[in-house]
Parts: sequence; C-alpha cells; structure tokens
Amino acid sequence: MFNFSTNVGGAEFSNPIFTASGCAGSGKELSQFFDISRLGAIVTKSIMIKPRSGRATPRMAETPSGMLNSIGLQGPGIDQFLAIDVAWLREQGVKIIVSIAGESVEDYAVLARKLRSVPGISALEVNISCPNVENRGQVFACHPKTARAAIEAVRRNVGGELPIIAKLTPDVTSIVEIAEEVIAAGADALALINTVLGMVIDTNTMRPKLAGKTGGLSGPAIRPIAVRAIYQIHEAMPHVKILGMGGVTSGRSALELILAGASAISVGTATFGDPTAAMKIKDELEKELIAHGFDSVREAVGYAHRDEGNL
Amino acid sequence: MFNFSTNVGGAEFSNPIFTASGCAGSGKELSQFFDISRLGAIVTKSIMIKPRSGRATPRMAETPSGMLNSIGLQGPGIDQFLAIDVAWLREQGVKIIVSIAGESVEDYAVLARKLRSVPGISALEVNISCPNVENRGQVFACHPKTARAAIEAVRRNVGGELPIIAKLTPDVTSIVEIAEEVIAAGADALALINTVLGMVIDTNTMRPKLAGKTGGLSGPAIRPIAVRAIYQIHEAMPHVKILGMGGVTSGRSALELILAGASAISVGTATFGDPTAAMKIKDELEKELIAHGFDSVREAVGYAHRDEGNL
Amino acid sequence: MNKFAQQVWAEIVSNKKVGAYHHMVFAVGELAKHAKPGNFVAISVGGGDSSMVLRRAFAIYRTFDRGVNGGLLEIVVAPHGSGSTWLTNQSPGFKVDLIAPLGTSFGIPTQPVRALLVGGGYGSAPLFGLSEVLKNRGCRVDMILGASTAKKIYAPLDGKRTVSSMTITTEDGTTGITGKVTDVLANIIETNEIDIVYSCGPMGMLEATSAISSQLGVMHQCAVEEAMACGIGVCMTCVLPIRGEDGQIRMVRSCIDGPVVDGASVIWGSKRMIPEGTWGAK
Amino acid sequence: MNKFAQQVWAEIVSNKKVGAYHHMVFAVGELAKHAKPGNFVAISVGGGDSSMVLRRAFAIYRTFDRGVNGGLLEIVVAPHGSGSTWLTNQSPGFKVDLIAPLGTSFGIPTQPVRALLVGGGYGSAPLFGLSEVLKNRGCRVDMILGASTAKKIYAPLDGKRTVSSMTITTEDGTTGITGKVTDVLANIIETNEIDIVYSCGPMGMLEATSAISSQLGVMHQCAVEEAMACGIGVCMTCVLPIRGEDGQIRMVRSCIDGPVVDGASVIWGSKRMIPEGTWGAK
Ligand SMILES: Cc1cc2nc3c(=O)[nH]c(=O)nc-3n(C[C@H](O)[C@H](O)[C@H](O)COP(=O)(O)OP(=O)(O)OC[C@H]3O[C@@H](n4cnc5c(N)ncnc54)[C@H](O)[C@@H]3O)c2cc1C
Ligand SMILES: Cc1cc2nc3c(=O)[nH]c(=O)nc-3n(C[C@H](O)[C@H](O)[C@H](O)COP(=O)(O)OP(=O)(O)OC[C@H]3O[C@@H](n4cnc5c(N)ncnc54)[C@H](O)[C@@H]3O)c2cc1C
Ligand SMILES: Cc1cc2nc3c(=O)[nH]c(=O)nc-3n(C[C@H](O)[C@H](O)[C@H](O)COP(=O)(O)O)c2cc1C
Ligand SMILES: Cc1cc2nc3c(=O)[nH]c(=O)nc-3n(C[C@H](O)[C@H](O)[C@H](O)COP(=O)(O)O)c2cc1C
Ligand code: FES
Ligand code: FES
Repeated sequence: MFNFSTNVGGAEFSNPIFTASGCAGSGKELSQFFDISRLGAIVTKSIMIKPRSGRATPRMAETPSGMLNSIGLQGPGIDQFLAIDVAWLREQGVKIIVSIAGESVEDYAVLARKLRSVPGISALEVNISCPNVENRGQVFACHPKTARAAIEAVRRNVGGELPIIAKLTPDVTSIVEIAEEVIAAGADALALINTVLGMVIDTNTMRPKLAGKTGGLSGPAIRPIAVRAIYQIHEAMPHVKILGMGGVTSGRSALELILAGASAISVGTATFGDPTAAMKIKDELEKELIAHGFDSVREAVGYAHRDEGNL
Repeated sequence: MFNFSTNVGGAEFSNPIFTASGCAGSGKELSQFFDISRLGAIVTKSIMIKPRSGRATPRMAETPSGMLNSIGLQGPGIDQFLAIDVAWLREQGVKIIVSIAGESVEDYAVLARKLRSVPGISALEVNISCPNVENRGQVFACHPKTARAAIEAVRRNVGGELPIIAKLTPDVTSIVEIAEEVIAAGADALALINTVLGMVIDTNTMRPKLAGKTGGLSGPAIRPIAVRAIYQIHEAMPHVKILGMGGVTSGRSALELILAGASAISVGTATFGDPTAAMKIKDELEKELIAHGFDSVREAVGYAHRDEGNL
Repeated sequence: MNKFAQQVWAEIVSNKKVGAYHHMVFAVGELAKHAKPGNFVAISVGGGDSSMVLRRAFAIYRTFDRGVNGGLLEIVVAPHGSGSTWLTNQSPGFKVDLIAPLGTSFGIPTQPVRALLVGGGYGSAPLFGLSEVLKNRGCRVDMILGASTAKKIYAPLDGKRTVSSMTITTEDGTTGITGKVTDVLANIIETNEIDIVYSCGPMGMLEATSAISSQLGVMHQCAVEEAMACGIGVCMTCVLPIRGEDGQIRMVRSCIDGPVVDGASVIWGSKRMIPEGTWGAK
Repeated sequence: MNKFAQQVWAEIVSNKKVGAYHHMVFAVGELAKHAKPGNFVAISVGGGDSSMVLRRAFAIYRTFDRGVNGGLLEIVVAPHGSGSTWLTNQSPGFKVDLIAPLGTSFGIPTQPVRALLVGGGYGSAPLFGLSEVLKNRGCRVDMILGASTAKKIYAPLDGKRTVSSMTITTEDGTTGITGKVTDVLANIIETNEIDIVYSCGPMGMLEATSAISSQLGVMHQCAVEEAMACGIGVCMTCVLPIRGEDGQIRMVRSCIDGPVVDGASVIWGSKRMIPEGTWGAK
C-alpha cells in the first residue's frame, strides 16, 4: 500500500498537498469546488494582530508564466480570524496551519501567545518574508538577525507544542545562512519560497502597474528558483523538513520540489488558474510516485541528492 | 526627427538595442540573419584570461517562459579572442562592448591591462555576477567588498578612457547596496540583470537536469525581477546609466525596462527563439516611443519615476 | 460567493464578429439555468503550455436553458490583450475551461418601477438579459449605450426590442448623439422619472453615473470591473472600497461581493489609494 | 555554420500519423534546394503566448524542390514533451516559424563505396535522403533500423526501395530481429564488407556504433542530438567533446559543427563531465 502521509516539523499530515498562504481565501471559497478535508492541510492567509486593509489597487499584474501581487496582508486581525475562520475550518475536519505576520518582533510574540492554546491547529507558519510591506527593511527574513529575533519571539511565546515553520524569501544573498539562523532560533521546519520581489510597468500609462509599485512574483516562472532554494537547504541541513512551494501546477512539478527536498507542497497561484488545482496535483503526484516505484512520499523527499552512481 | 541614440557610461550608441553577453556567439553567427552593424552595440561573451572549456553538458533546460543555462564561460581566452573575434567585429563596423570575467581580483586587473589600449572598443562590461562558477563564493557581485575590489582592479588598470559597465546579479539582499559600491569603485554604468540562480530536476532521471546542477535563469520569466532591479537603482541613483536586460522579447518589453530606468537594452534569450529578435525589438521600440510622443529615447529613460500627478 | 458556480469544459458553439466585438456562445449544460444578469464567467485562456496563468472574466450576456447542446451561455468579448485575443481566435468545436455563474447579480425590484440601464462599450452585454427580467416584472426599461465609436456599441436587434427607449452616444459622433452617456443621463433620469439606474462599463463611467444618480436621488446598481486573478474569492486582488451598512469602509472582493454593487456604497475616486477610514488602514 | 540557413514562415502542407510518429511536410520555398542529408530545421513551437521560449530541432527527412507550393521540406516527429506534441497537433494550413537548413551534412564519398546506414527510432528519417544520394553516386547501401517496438520503426516503402538490404531490430521483438541494432551491426559490417557507417539515433546507439565501427576499422559518421537552445551557434549549450585534427579535445557546438560528426573524433561516455585534457578544462 502506498503511503502518502508526511511530516513537517513534527506534525503529521495524511498527504503532502497543502494550500499556500494567501491563496485559499478562508477555505470556504474553495470548499465550493472540492472537499477541503482532502487537503493535507490548509495554510491560512498570513494574519496580523489588527485588522488590515492591505494595499491599494491595482494589486495584481499577470507576467509571463506568473503574476505579481501586492495584497499587503489584508485581513481581519487575529481575534476575528480565530473566532470565525479558524472555527469554521476546524468544523471541516481539515488540518490547519496558521500563518502569522508581524511588523515588529513584539507582534510575533503577541501572535504566538494568542495562538498558544488554540485547539485544532497543526502548526504555525511564520511569515517573515512578505515583500508587500511599505518598507523593505521590514522583511525580517532578509537579515539573519531580524529573522532570528522574529522566530525566537514565536518560539518563546508559543510554548514547546506547536511546530513552527519559518517562511523564507529567496531575495537574499544566501538563503542557507538565513535558514541556519531560524533553525537555531527554534524553527522546526522551513517554508520555501515566498514570492520574489518584482515589478511591472504598464506601457500604456507608463507607470508601475501596481499601486504599491513592487509586488511578489509567483507561479511557474519562479519554480526554478524554488527548486534551487529547496535543494540548497536540503543539501546543507538534510534533517530539516521543508514545506516547498513556488510554481507547482502539476504532479510532476510537485515531484520536482519533493525530489529537491520538500516533504510537502503548498499550491498557490495554480489555484487561481484552476480552483481544483490542488486536488489534481494530489492525484497526479500519487500516480507519479507510484510509477517511479516509491512506496511512500517520504522515500522521494530529497531523492535528487542521492550519490551520483551510474547516470 | 526621432533621436534613437543613447549613452551608456559616457559612450555613445546610435540606438539602444544591444546583444546580451553570451547570447550572440562571436557575432558571425548572427550576421547570417541580419546586418549586425544595425545593432547599437554587440556585447561579447564574457572572456577570461585563459581558454576555458566551460561546464559539462547538459547545459540547458527550458523552464516556463525561460531557460536555465550553465555554460560556465566557455571561451578561447583573451589573446585569441582579441586576435580573432574582436578583429572580425571591428571590420563589421559594429560598436563593441567587451565583457570580461575573472576568478580573482588579479584576473580582472590582467584583463583590464590587456584591453587598455585595444582600439575599437566602446566600453567594458565587467561580469562580476556569473552564477555558473563552481563556487558561489566566487560571485563577486554577491558582496559589497568583493564587488568593489573587482571593479577597482579594472578601473586602476584600464586607465580613464574606457567606460566600465559593472554587471550585477539580482541574487542579493540589496542590489542597491552593491550598485553604490561599484559606482564608488569607479564603474561608469551598470548592466542589470545577470541571470537568476535556479535549478531544474528531471522527473524522469530524478536528478538535477544540468550537469552543473544549478544554472542561470533567463527569459521573460525574470523580466519582473529585472524591471524591479532597474527601477530600484534608477530611483536610488538617477544619474547612473543602466544597460537593462532580462526577458526582453518585444518593443513593449524593451520600453518597460527603459521606463524603469535603462538607457539601453541587451537582448539575450529572445535571440535563441528568434535570430532576428534584436532587429524586431529595435523596430518595435522605435514605433512605441514615437507613438507615445517621445522625440528621443533619452526622454523615456526612467519616465515611470515621474511624479504622480493625476493618474 | 455564488453557490451555483461550477467548473466545466464548455464547447464553443458559435463565435461571430459583431462590430468591434466577438459574440461567443458556449455549451455549458445545466449551469445555464442558474445564471442571473450581472453574473460573470471565468475562462482559462491560452491552452496548456500558455504563459498566461490566470483566467479572464467576462460578463454573461445571456443564457439559454435549452437547445440541442443543453444550456447555452453567451458573452461579448473585446479582443484587447493576449488573453481575449486568444479566446476570440478559437473556433466552434473547441472546448474551454469555464467557471460560471460567478459573482452577484443585479437586484430586481419587487415593484414595477422605471429603470434606466446604462452601458459603456461591451458593458451593454449583461444589460439585455437584465432588461428582459425587468420587463417581465412589469418595469419600464430605458437604455443608454455609449462608446468611443459606433463599432464599439453593442446593441443587437433582439436586445433593442426589450427596451422602451434606447439612446446611443458616441464620442466621435459616428452614431447617435456625440458625447458620453453621462451627458444625457441626468436629462433622461428626470424626463422619464427614473427610479433606479443600472450600469455596466468602464469604471470612470460608473463613477460619473453614480455621482449623477445620487445627486438626483435615484438608486444605482453598477457592475464593476477590477483586475481579477482568481474570480472565486481566494486571492484578494479584486477589492474595492465599499461602505458597509454599519458605516465602515472595507476593501471588498468584487468577484464574490460584486461585480454588482450599490453605486452609492462605493468610495469612488480611490484608485491607487486606500480611502481614509477604511477598516484596517493605517 | 550552414550558409544557406534562412528563417521563413512555412505552411504545414501535410501532417500524417505514421506508427508512433508524425510525418510532417512544410512549404518552405527555395531553401529546400539547399538542404543536404544530415541537416536539420529549427521550429518555433507553442504560438505567440507560449511558455516555451526555445525552438525545437528536427532532422530533415527529405526535401523536394518542386510541387505547387515551391520547395517542400519533410520531417518525422515523435510526440514526446510539450513542444513536439504541440507541433504534431497543428493542422495543414497552419504556418510555423522555421529555420533551415542548419548544421553539417553527411560526407559523401567520391568513390562508389559500400555504405551501411544505421538508424534508431526517428533517427532513420535523414538516412533515406542520404541513401538516395549514395545510390546516385553508385554506392551499395545497406540499412539497419532499430527501435524499442515496431511502431517506432520509421521505414516508409519508397525509402526501403533505395536500399539494397534492410535489417530491422526491435527490443520487444514486435517486428524483425529481437534485440538492438548493435547486436547485428558487426556481422553486417563484416558480411557486406562495409566501408563506411552512417548513423543517426539516440546517443547511446551512436556510441555503441562508434565502438564497433572503430574496432572493425570502418569509418563512421553520426548525427548527434544534444539539447539545443538556439540551433544557430550563439548559445553554447549544445556542445560535445571532439578531438580535432590537431589532437586537441574541444567542446564543439553540435548545431554548427554538427550534428554530423566523425564518430571516431567524439569523446564518448563523457556525459555530465568534461573529458580530461579538453581545451580550457581545469
Ligand atoms: C467582472 C468582469 C467582467 C468583464 N466582462 C468583460 C466582457 O464582458 N467582455 C470583455 O471583453 N471583457 C470583459 N472583462 C475584461 C476581461 O476580463 C479582460 O480583462 C480583458 O479582456 C483583457 O484581458 P486580455 O487578456 O485581453 O489582456 P491582458 O492585458 O493580456 O490582461 C492581462 C491581465 O490583466 C487583467 N486585467 C487587465 N486590465 C483589466 C481590467 N481593466 N479589468 C479586469 N482585468 C484586467 C486581465 O484579467 C489579465 O489577468 C471583464 C472583467 C471583469 C473583471
Ligand atoms: C539535431 C537534432 C535533431 C533532432 N531530430 C528530431 C527528429 O527528427 N524527430 C524528433 O521527433 N525529434 C528530434 N529531435 C528532438 C527534438 O528537437 C526535441 O528535443 C524533442 O521533440 C523533445 O522536445 P519536446 O518539446 O517535445 O520536449 P520537452 O521536454 O518539452 O523539451 C524541453 C526542452 O529540452 C530540449 N531537449 C530535451 N531533451 C532533448 C534531447 N534529448 N535532445 C535535444 N533536445 C532536448 C528540447 O529541445 C526543449 O528545449 C532532434 C534534436 C536535435 C538536437
Ligand atoms: C495573491 C497572493 C497572496 C499571497 N499571500 C501570502 C500571505 O499572506 N502569506 C504568505 O506567507 N505568503 C503569501 N503568498 C505567497 C504564497 O504563499 C507562495 O509562497 C508563493 O505564491 C509561491 O507559490 P506559488 O507559485 O504556488 O503561488 C501569496 C501569494 C499570492 C500569489
Ligand atoms: C546561454 C547564456 C549565456 C550567457 N552568458 C553570459 C556571459 O558569458 N556573460 C554574462 O555577463 N552574461 C551571460 N548571460 C546572461 C545574459 O547576458 C543576460 O544577462 C541574461 O540572460 C538576461 O537576459 P535575457 O533574459 O534577455 O536572456 C548568458 C545568458 C545565457 C542565456
Ligand atoms: S479575483 Fe480573487 S478574490 Fe476576487
Ligand atoms: S544550440 Fe546554441 S550554440 Fe548550438
């Protein structure tokens, strides 16, 4: 019997296909198209302490094999989110990974405390890499020190129970350096990769297309960057579990990230093109793994790193 | 009369469409498809001191709206290059920008001395950002200090005549920081962007597709990253001329980079899909600029940065 | 969220050029019967190896819950950029991945009021289905259609028959009155003693229509058009600032809480900025 | 560099499924007359908004410098990944952006020698044109074609007529001898007193053919297939290590200094590595 279950940072999931943060609404919207309890987990949109309007529109621009977004973390704030969204998700019987984002180290501490004793949450994804903030200096994952501080704050305040998945940006000189830092600071696993900072200029208006000027690039265009980041980190610290994402649109592309070192896959932009993308990817991935002779998804994790024998 | 001429780092060019380093062979191959003297300039493949075999094959993988390459700077070495390739190019009446790459600061110094008094060269493009080297630490443009050292070595050894265009990688935490450093070190202009480090895993063999494992991502997929880098740097130092590149395939996409701040455009991957791409882009760009009411390409450079009036 | 939304492979039954537009008909099966005026469809474009990763939204022009192919759904497409041009280049027999019906629909008054329908460019498309529904409810329906030029007026003959009066404006004067719909709007509202205005078209037109409507104290429902990445409520790209019944301005998703919204609730003129006082604004 | 290379919009004249392959004919105008056996074409795939940015290379099967459409050029395509599948899905009348003829061609002996042509899978395609040329030069031509299964043997009737003997091998035994071309190669070389071997097919087959040929002391020309990004010599992706006449191994572009190369000059078995002693190797 093929074993599709996986483990990320100590938490167990029935299958490795998750939604990506910010790409599945509250879960309700997708549940119109498929039974969301069939997901390995739903990763919620990064939530902040207070309600947040997000950035002005236009917030998106299509790009070759990708898109830019600058949502800017619009959301209701942690209290309403827990009372309404998480409560609803819990009823659906889907594993929940809550993504949190802060503007300061203290924010992360507050969020962690709020989540500490909330039942029915499988893990925290700590978004320290959102490019859609006013000040690039606020991207904690851009510097070892700030990355460490944010994760330490979460670790200290969330207690020892809840696995922490630190979400990193590829927009750094050395992602391995940042990864080592956040693992040292207490993260149990890594989410790779957040969007890549990009910009589109509208050649009609001759201005940046997005109201926020820059945005985060996602979709198949960035998949080679995701695969590289996952491969580099799995190479440097093979024991650290990775939640992989970036341009996964098919079972094959999911497999690519798994072979590079991901233990589970978040599906983001693909869902915009096809609401049932995650389910299609799940089915295709299972078939791919079986066709390759794997008995479980765990065997395939990082398989591209095996010694070069006869090629 | 529309004025298509442009200036990069002090050198004048009849039009802003150049080839990208490593994407135009020796020039001969392209001259079969169009008169290369119609290019603003030809930027030659990065040349090193000695002959170089480059990396093993496979050296390329197609990716969504892009490709990875890991050529690894295959070339004949500076002496043969000057004797044969540059000599031939000079005969064609095309402006020549010689791209150089070194493995050490001393290499850059030697190359600069060799080029110092070679006639018929318009500028040097100093590639300090090739991702296809065995050791990522060798990417000079990844760190302010090494970037500065390489450019200083060139500046000191080339004399004051030849404009220096420093070519940077977007694979850094802050490209503006690196840019400021190389300008301070004596670069006259910047070439943005080199390829983005990426990887593809072949889901059949379940190994990295490229023999060199990682490669450089180019093509339309990275255009939003190029536009962002160019915009950021033009914003930070509007007086510094930029040779823009990354996924330009049409007059419109060339215009996008120009509006962001590029004074000229290098066409790379597009040429692989269409040998006459540069000429088509040149014609389309001229029409776009005229349609927008510009009298010269110079007026359009950085135009997307103008004050927000009535949008 | 439109609870009837379904994803289907829909065959193109017909694709005809009409002026500057393409009138396209899709065989969509039973979902056709759930579509209401104002709803839209989201269609995948470019085929499997396309560089276009997002769907394109189109207002539903009409649906038919009959015919040899089961339900039919019609849209009017302006070939504009690469996605819409690709779509209009496909031939009958080709199948597209289509989700419908999506979004909110025009609210239908319970009383036989006097309604004025205002359409700009292809924005006229959903208004003909609306006028039929209104007619059947005993409403008097007037219509104003505007565009830059005659070719961009979409006004099919059978559509015209459902309205009591039809005024056309073009900016270049190639047909109808020279000018914009909003040049004639106030006059028609007053002369015909309009109770409610329905509009669909460019955002600028909707904004001007809203201003005139509230000045004259008539209700105004409009179908907005914001750039949408998903069309189903999961991406948060398509928001616009709307004042809720509690007086609070929120960034609301136009794909599930729109495209049809109460014109008076929209904080117009806030493109590229977040209006002051919006929930969660700093 | 093939000095006759031209970029044209070529209309698909015919596209027929033959076994596992598609035989495709393009109207290419006058460039047809410059194509030689061994040359290849490079075709843009996917259309304007495609995510595929690179051309695909195909060996030229035959050309005709006549017919109502002017010159015709034929290729044999195995639908494999997304690019070749897209191409084989296009219908007659559709135009593709095509560059031809590219690369080197098989060297033709001046003497009427005995030639053996060895093809693997669609690698047989360029061998039929070659056999015709050799025949016209008075050569005796034998042929061995191999594939994994019968459907992957490409051997049209009129092609067969140009050869004196045709041996077929399949790995699954669905037609001909069960085994690989290289199982029968040595025997045929010796029995038929072959002077020169020409081969085209998977790299593994070319390598094995090269080993046997040099063992038996016969010349061997092969058409190699390396992943190509540009096809015209400007990208340096398609290189393979070849020993030059000066004894020096160099990484040589197979698109302009190949695809046809002297089998004995290739440093085989060097996939994923640079052979020691290569010019510029560290
Ligand atoms: C609710 C709704 C209803 C619509 N109804 C119709 C209709 O009935 N007929 C019709 O022809 N078109 C309609 N549109 C516009 C249509 O969805 C496309 O945006 C338009 O055809 C341009 O797409 P393109 O691929 O040709 O252009 P591209 O320039 O290639 O589009 C690139 C991307 O930008 C988005 N985009 C750019 N501008 C806009 C905009 N102003 N509004 C929305 N998205 C934008 C596109 O959706 C796409 O993702 C509607 C849009 C919405 C949101
Ligand atoms: C000189 C030459 C002659 C060829 N002749 C034929 C022919 O006659 N008939 C035929 O069916 N095919 C031929 N091919 C192979 C063909 O060019 C394509 O590589 C093949 O069809 C796969 O492309 P795809 O788009 O279907 O697959 P994809 O997997 O989508 O291809 C992805 C990319 O990888 C490249 N690629 C992957 N593997 C190879 C490989 N082994 N060799 C070359 N490129 C590769 C492709 O060119 C493309 O850029 C030839 C290749 C070369 C270099
Ligand atoms: C519209 C949109 C909103 C996103 N919002 C968030 C977010 O709130 N928090 C976060 O960590 N990542 C967010 N992301 C990033 C995704 O979770 C994911 O890391 C990225 O898009 C790459 O995956 P993809 O290519 O599959 O989309 C968002 C991405 C998109 C496209
Ligand atoms: C095959 C290939 C070879 C390249 N070789 C070089 C090189 O030798 N030196 C260099 O500075 N950049 C090199 N580049 C990078 C290009 O010059 C260019 O910066 C990059 O490809 C982005 O532009 P594009 O998207 O138009 O290709 C190479 C790119 C490719 C695809
Ligand atoms: S288009 Fe995605 S939420 Fe509205
Ligand atoms: S394929 Fe580009 S050099 Fe040969």
